[in-house]
Amino acid sequence: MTEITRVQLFSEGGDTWLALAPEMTLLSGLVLLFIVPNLGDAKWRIPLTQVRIPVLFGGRRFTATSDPRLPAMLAIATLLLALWQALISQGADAKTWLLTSGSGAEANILLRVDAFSRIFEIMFYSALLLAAVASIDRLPARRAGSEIQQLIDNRRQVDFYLLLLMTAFGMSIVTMSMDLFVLFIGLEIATLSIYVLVAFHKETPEGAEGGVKYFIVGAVSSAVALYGISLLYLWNGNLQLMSNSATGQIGLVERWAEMESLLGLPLIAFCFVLVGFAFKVSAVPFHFAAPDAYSGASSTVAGILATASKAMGFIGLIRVLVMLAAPADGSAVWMFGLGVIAVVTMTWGNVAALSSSNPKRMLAYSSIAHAGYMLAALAALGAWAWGGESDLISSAPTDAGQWILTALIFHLVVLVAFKLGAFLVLALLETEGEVSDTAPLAGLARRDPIIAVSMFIFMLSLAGVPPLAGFMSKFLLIGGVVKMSAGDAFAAIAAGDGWSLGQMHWTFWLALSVFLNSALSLFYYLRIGVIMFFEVPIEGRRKPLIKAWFLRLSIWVCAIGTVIFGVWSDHLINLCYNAALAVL
Amino acid sequence: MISNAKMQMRDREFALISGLLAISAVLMYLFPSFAVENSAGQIDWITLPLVAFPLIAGTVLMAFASMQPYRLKDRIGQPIKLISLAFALMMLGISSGLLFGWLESINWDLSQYNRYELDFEYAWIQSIGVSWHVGLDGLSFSMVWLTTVLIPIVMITTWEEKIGWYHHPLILMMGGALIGVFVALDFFMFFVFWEMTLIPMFFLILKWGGDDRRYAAQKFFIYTFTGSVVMLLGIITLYFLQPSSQALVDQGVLTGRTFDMTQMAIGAQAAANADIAWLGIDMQKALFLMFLLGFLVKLPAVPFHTWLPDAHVQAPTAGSMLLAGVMLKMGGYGLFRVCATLFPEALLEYQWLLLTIGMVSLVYGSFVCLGQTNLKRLVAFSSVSHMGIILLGIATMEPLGFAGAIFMMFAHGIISPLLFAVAGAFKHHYHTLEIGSMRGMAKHSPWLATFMMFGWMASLGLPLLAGFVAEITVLIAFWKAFGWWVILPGITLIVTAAYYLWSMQKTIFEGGDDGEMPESLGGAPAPDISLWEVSGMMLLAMLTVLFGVLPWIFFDMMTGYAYGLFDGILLNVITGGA
Amino acid sequence: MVSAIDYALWIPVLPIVAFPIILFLGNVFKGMPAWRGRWKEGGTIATIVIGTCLGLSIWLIVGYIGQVTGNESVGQIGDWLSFHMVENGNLVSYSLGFGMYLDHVSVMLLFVASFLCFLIAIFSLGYMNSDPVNLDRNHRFYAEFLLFCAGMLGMVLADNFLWLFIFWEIMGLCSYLLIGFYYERPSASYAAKKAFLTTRVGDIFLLIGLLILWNLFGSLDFSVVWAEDNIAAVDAGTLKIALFMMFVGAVGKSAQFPLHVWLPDAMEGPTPVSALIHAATMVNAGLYLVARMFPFFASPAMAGEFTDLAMLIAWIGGITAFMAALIAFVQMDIKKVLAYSTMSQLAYIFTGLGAALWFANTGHEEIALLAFGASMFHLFNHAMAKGMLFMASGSVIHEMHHVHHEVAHHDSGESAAGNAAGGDHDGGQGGGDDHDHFDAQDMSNMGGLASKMPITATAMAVGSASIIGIPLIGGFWSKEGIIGAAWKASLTSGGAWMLGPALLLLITAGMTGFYMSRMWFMTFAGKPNTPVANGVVEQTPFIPIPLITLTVVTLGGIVFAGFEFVHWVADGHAEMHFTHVLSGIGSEMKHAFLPSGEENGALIFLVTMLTIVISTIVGPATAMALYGGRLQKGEKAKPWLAWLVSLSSRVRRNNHFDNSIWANSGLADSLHQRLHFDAWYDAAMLKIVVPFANACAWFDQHIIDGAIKGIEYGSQEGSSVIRRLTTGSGRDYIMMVALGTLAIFVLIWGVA
Amino acid sequence: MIDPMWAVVLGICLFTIGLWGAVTRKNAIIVLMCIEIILNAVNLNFVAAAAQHGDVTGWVYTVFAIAIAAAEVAIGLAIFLSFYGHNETISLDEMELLKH
Repeated sequence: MTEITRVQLFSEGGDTWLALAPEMTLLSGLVLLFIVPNLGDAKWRIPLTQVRIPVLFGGRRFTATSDPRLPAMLAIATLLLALWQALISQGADAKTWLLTSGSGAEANILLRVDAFSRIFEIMFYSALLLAAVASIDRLPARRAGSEIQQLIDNRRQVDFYLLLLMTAFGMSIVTMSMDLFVLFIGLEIATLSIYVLVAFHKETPEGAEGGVKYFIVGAVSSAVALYGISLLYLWNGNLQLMSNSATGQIGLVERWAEMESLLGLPLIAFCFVLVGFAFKVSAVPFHFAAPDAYSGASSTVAGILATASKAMGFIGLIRVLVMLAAPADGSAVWMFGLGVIAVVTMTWGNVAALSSSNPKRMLAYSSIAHAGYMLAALAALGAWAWGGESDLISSAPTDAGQWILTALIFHLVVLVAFKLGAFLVLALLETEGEVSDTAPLAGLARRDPIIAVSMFIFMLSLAGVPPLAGFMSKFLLIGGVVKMSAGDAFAAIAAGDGWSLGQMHWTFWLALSVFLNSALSLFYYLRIGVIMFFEVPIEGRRKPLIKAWFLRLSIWVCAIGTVIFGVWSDHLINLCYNAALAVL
Repeated sequence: MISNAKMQMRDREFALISGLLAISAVLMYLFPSFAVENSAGQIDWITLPLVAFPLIAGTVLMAFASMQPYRLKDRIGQPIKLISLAFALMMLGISSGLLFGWLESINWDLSQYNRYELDFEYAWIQSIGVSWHVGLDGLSFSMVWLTTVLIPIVMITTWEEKIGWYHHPLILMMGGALIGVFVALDFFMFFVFWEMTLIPMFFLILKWGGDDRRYAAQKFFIYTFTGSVVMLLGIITLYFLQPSSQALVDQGVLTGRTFDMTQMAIGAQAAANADIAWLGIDMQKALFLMFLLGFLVKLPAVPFHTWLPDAHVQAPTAGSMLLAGVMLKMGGYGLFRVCATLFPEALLEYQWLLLTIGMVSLVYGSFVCLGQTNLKRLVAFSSVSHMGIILLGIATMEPLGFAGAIFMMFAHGIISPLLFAVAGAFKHHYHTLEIGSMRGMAKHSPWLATFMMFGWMASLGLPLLAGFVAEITVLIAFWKAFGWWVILPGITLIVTAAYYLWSMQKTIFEGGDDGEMPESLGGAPAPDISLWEVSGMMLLAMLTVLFGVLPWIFFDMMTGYAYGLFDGILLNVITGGA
Repeated sequence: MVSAIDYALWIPVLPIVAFPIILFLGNVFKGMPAWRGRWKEGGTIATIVIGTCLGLSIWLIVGYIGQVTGNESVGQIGDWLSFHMVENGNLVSYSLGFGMYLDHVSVMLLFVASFLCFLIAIFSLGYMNSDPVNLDRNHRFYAEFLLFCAGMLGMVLADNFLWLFIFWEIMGLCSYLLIGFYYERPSASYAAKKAFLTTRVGDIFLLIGLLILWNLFGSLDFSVVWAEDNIAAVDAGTLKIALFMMFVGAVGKSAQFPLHVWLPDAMEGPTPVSALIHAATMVNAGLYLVARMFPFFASPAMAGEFTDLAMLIAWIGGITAFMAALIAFVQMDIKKVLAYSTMSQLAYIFTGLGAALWFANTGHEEIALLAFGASMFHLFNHAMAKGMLFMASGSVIHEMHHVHHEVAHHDSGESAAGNAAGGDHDGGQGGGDDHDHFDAQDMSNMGGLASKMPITATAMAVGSASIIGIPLIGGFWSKEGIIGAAWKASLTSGGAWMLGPALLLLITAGMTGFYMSRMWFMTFAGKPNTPVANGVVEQTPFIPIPLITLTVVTLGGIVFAGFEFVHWVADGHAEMHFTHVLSGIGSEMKHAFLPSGEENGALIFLVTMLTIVISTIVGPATAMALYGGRLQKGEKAKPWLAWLVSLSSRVRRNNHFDNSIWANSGLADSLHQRLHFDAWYDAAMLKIVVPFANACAWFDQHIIDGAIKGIEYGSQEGSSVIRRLTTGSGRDYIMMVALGTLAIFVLIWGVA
Repeated sequence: MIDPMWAVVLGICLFTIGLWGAVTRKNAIIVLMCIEIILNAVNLNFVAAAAQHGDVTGWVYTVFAIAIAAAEVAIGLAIFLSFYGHNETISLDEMELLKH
């Protein structure tokens, strides 16, 4: 276990800057994005004089700063830097910091920087970085045209990348937060930005409509969740997740564990909180707005929704479910409910995707199905200490829990590669016009074999065909579930006693349902492949695709990542495992 | 028109790539002479080129070809085919070298439980205990050799049938993936290759298949995938039922377990020696069933067989040949490699199940054959029927039955490609597969008729051809195990003869002096099959005769394998359990 | 010292190797003049190869009879398959080997097979290559012919039942290929299929029998399974079942009731094929198999266990003999008469073997050997005679055909079956399918050929005499023995049931006399019925060679009898009596005409005489009365035939009677329909098997695959239903969030 | 001093009203208002709980919650506006473009 350093936030001599380097980078980037495009020859005339002091802010913008491509470059540089910082902090001397609100007895633990938060930072930044790079082509900045046009373009660019960075920032906070309310604030920062991103294409009616639906449903569920949080506060007196030895505060986890019998208040509160996260991960029945939002938003944004935003929801769930509701003995109360929701979610998603002709909606449903898979793994986590009274069960639960978390994190990370990749391919197609059915995909292999092969790789990976990353992640997920449900079976076997399927925990069948569902999902994933490879391109989409090198670069990175993480996933698994250890 | 200079440049590029590939191939081939050997004095990594070369070469060729401008793609088709064939021949060279002792003198006939030749292990995904662990024994080596010999033959047979530049590379990749399945001793690796075989086949069907190819390709993919995910669940469960080992944890395996089949086999053997059911009989049965489902779908056995006729009817010749020739054998191979090796008690418990499914496949399959009018469907169902014999052979729980079943896999692996080559050529030249739509093929296409006759006869179990050896050995064991149930296979043999003879009567024979042409030909003359097709079929026919007359070349190795299996674990179980 | 045995393996191997070579060369050089001329489209190669085989065989046989090569098994050459079985908790090693086994029976059959094959090869050079129909596909004939010979030779030489079965099956394949030689005729392809399938039914029984046998003995080697100790160790009941199964196989191969239906149809093949299958090789295989069962019956350990099986064999023989003879009465096709005659004669041998086995099993060893020897001798005689008869009929047909072409100025060869529908398989064959077409095989188109084809007529006469059993000629010696054995058995205690076959055989002997004579007289006596028959001359080269050779052999039956062939072939230790031919003949004569010294001697004597009378006098006389006649004016048969012709005309003149009542009766009708067996079998196939198969196919497509399709369809439907729930209304979405909250409450609260 | 629990009870009422309104009303702005009502219930809870536990963080939370609510309203209204620009309605029931 690495040493934990307690640091008062922004205290002098503290490691705040070191611990929060990526976030600080993001903040600086945000500020720069505000300032730099606005640099101009504005002068401030000292009153009563004719002396004009150049303030450089406002006025006629400099040519260099009014370059419409500047915001993108800035955002990319920021994200790259942040990513780099997050990556290097993953080394052997990785530290764990607890950031507190003060030094004294009153101090709350606000943030915790550890392997868990780092891996998610990496994941978020990678996703957003890919999206940002892709958006250079997707949100083309025109250098030509009138000056005012340039200005407007520039503004739009700035808005978009600002929102992206803001999202990244909010998400970072979510990964680190050790206080439920801080977590919620991070969530809201990210979510509010994403609402705007979804509706960013306000010129199209779809964009606006998707935005409205996503916003209104999201707002309701986050309000409900916040209400739940307030009830928890009412119950416990603080929203700290961990108990704080320095202040003597009892955190939610410990308080929950202390409960003799289940109390109504925390349970109700807990349910309300779940609603908010369930919306984020688009679990059935909170998923309804998701397909609309995906198809209304531009594909890059939809890709973020399906990966980063979803991961954020899962971080919340992990925090709440694992830490808040981990039972000391027996199975968690939420296990059954979550299991049911998981099965319904994955089945709903897959079945709905079957006949979906809009590729974006199809991917949305597939993303719902994936949420179902992950929820199943989480549900198995609830089997935590099943049969805890038995002598047989010893070390397995923690092991298994770590394993499930490892798998979950791994899945969320590699999801960036193939889910976002798939959306990016659609984004590439969107450059030619709307993609609202499968026709634009027709004959893609003929127009652009590499893109088509990449897309097929993404599809197979989504379906979980080896040796791609999607297979690996599903493999690990199921591995976790099985390990959990097998408990200490191996010990019994090693002792010469047999074991039987009936002795497995019932969550074992969740594993089967995941597998059967992934077989079902092949229907629509393969269909995409078939359409790309063996249909004739439609009229108007015959010529080779536009060059769009940045977008292509992103797609290639995704494709390579999909293959690499399937074949050489060793290092990533270790990273995820460390992250899981940090949580459990 | 593209300029001459540019074309030359393409040629040069091409020569470069092919040169590089050829040089690496030669290097790889010459390497044994100065290669490092393992403790057993064997060049244990020799399986690596068998798996990796075709996969890499296929990918490189396809990537290279896909980057060429569209109009050039016709021109590069031929060299790509040649390079693919060269690789296939190289693979054949390696595997034959292993067989005849040019590369390694290995006595394949001697076999012990859980001991593999050319055993090679290298950590792959260390954190979860996955390693590149390969090895060969009598069972897998015969399958590997079968694959390597089929790949070039398939290429030759379909040399001219379909135009396209990634047909042959796909076949090459298919070969690599198939060999991967057969050499894998690690469950993860096994499963990865198991699924990887689907992708080239999917494309083969989809790209060059019949009218309904989309449906067939997807059905093929999804159906077999569904079967194998259940198997995957079994693999994972099996994995976590292993004891965690501190030694592995120290090596960096997070779970402290491995997917290594040999490790599991050690456990299974130890349990069997101690007269207890490994993992407990209930668990073993559950796992057995999970694996069995995956294998039965692949095999395929009734009632999980319906993907096969569709896939076969729609698949192009090469696809059908490989599908029937090797892919189906994966199911049988798995039954031996996993079910018989690791779950002997469950195998004994479910003897009745194997018997039932095998019998139903065999008998029912043959009757369904009799009710078919489509040549390829007929042959496809005959595969179902023949695969039933494999199950029967296993159900006998006799070394002879096992050896016979493996030989059935081998023999069917040679005969069924011939059948599908014939059916494919039929479709290719007559544009129809309806039996009876044309008569008197002996007149128009004497070569095709000859091979059809030969293949059909081989398939119905004519002595001195490979299929007979398998049938007689399985039946001998079957009588010993089940006695009068042999009537049912007996009836099947008659029905098999009936449908084959009937289909020949309606195609090769009859038709008067001039024969009858199918309407689909539209009055055009029907040419006989090309020299390529003749060569391919001739090779298959020669192999069929060779292994019919001299079966011991491979049968001894299978006997050895079965002996090792029984000696190592099954005998204990049979005598102890009963 | 160079021993024949060192080369014996080549006897079956040579033709097998030559088979693909000829096929390949033929496919490549097809149509070239040299190939057609000097190479006879492969015929030359075939003849050389089979001649070599004959040479090797004779070398082997001479050595064998002269005790050079040793008496019995040549032994194993090697393991073919080696494997393990679990026995009492141990793994026991077994193997199936291959090797050669020589004893009197196999030596005899080896000679028959190689000798006849060689003669037929020569015959084919004339018959096949001069018929334009066969042009450019004779290589197929020769190749398949060689394979067939290889099958027969291999089967005879095999030292175990497995290889016996293997070669047995190869013969099955070749008969299929050769019967279907004229592939363009629907009737030929139908007949080929029928032959293969029918024999296949028998083969499966044989296979199962072998499985049981293997299981009993752990081996299929003759030397192992015949060992007295081994037989004593096995369960008699199981062994009986095994033997019964093997016998069914023999029934199929030798075309006995009820698996006899394929044989008449098999006449679709070219005539040399008929000669090959129905005389020299394939049908003998079944007999050979039954003969190979003798040691089981003779084993003291099994005494009395298998009497019912032996009885069954005899009964099958008796029934078939009678039935076939009956059907032969009404056949107009010369080859079909011979086909039914074959069936009938084989049935004789079966009955003889049945009696032999019965005796052996009841402990009458001496008489068993006698009966066995007689049966084998009949096999020999019948093979020679029938081979000759078929070739002679082939000669007739060929010349008729030839002349017909010249008369009709018809050059395109025997044309296709044309409009003859696939369903009309009965009766018609060859050119007979086409009703406008001249049928060269129909005896009613012939007549008076005795003078035009003297060699053929002679051969035919001698062959018929041998089949009928005219005293002193070939078949007489053996037939007497068989009938006598059957009667003796019926008179022995416990053998009363044998009376049936014995009676049937006796009657059949007379019937044989009738139908064989009928065939001869219809063909050779009287006046030519058609202009074609009038113009026939013997002109094709090669054909007379085998005819003359075989005439000599058949007539020389008496010499073989004098060698005490019967004893020799039955008793593994006896030797041929080359030196005492005359005394041998004398004792055989005595045996044949004046059997005595045994119990019931008087009755046996009566039966013997009765046989001679009805087969030699009654049968032929009736035939003469109906079909005899003088030759055309100016024609003169050879002196050894002339008396026969004039005798027939005299008998006819004096005794002719009207048989139309019989000819038009229902019996004759059903005889024409071959007693309806074919119709029943066809019906069984079409009414039961095919509908069942179609039902299976339907079930597969609609139920099993239907379930899959149902899942597919169901998911698609479910998909649209589910997607319709996503109404697009934001209010509904919020509603679902509220409901979801409620659901979470219920789920979690419920558990808590 | 009033028992803070009464504030909580009021919060429950507000929450119920808010949720009910959000579910039943089809005008997006009214739904937004209902959400604000829920957030007010939250604020009440925080304030009351802070009083209950004597913990000032609850009041800090309240401030943040108000800020979040404000941001949400701002963004929400902006999105509604752009939707209105296309459809001339903000009825949640008349969103037909994206469905199934």
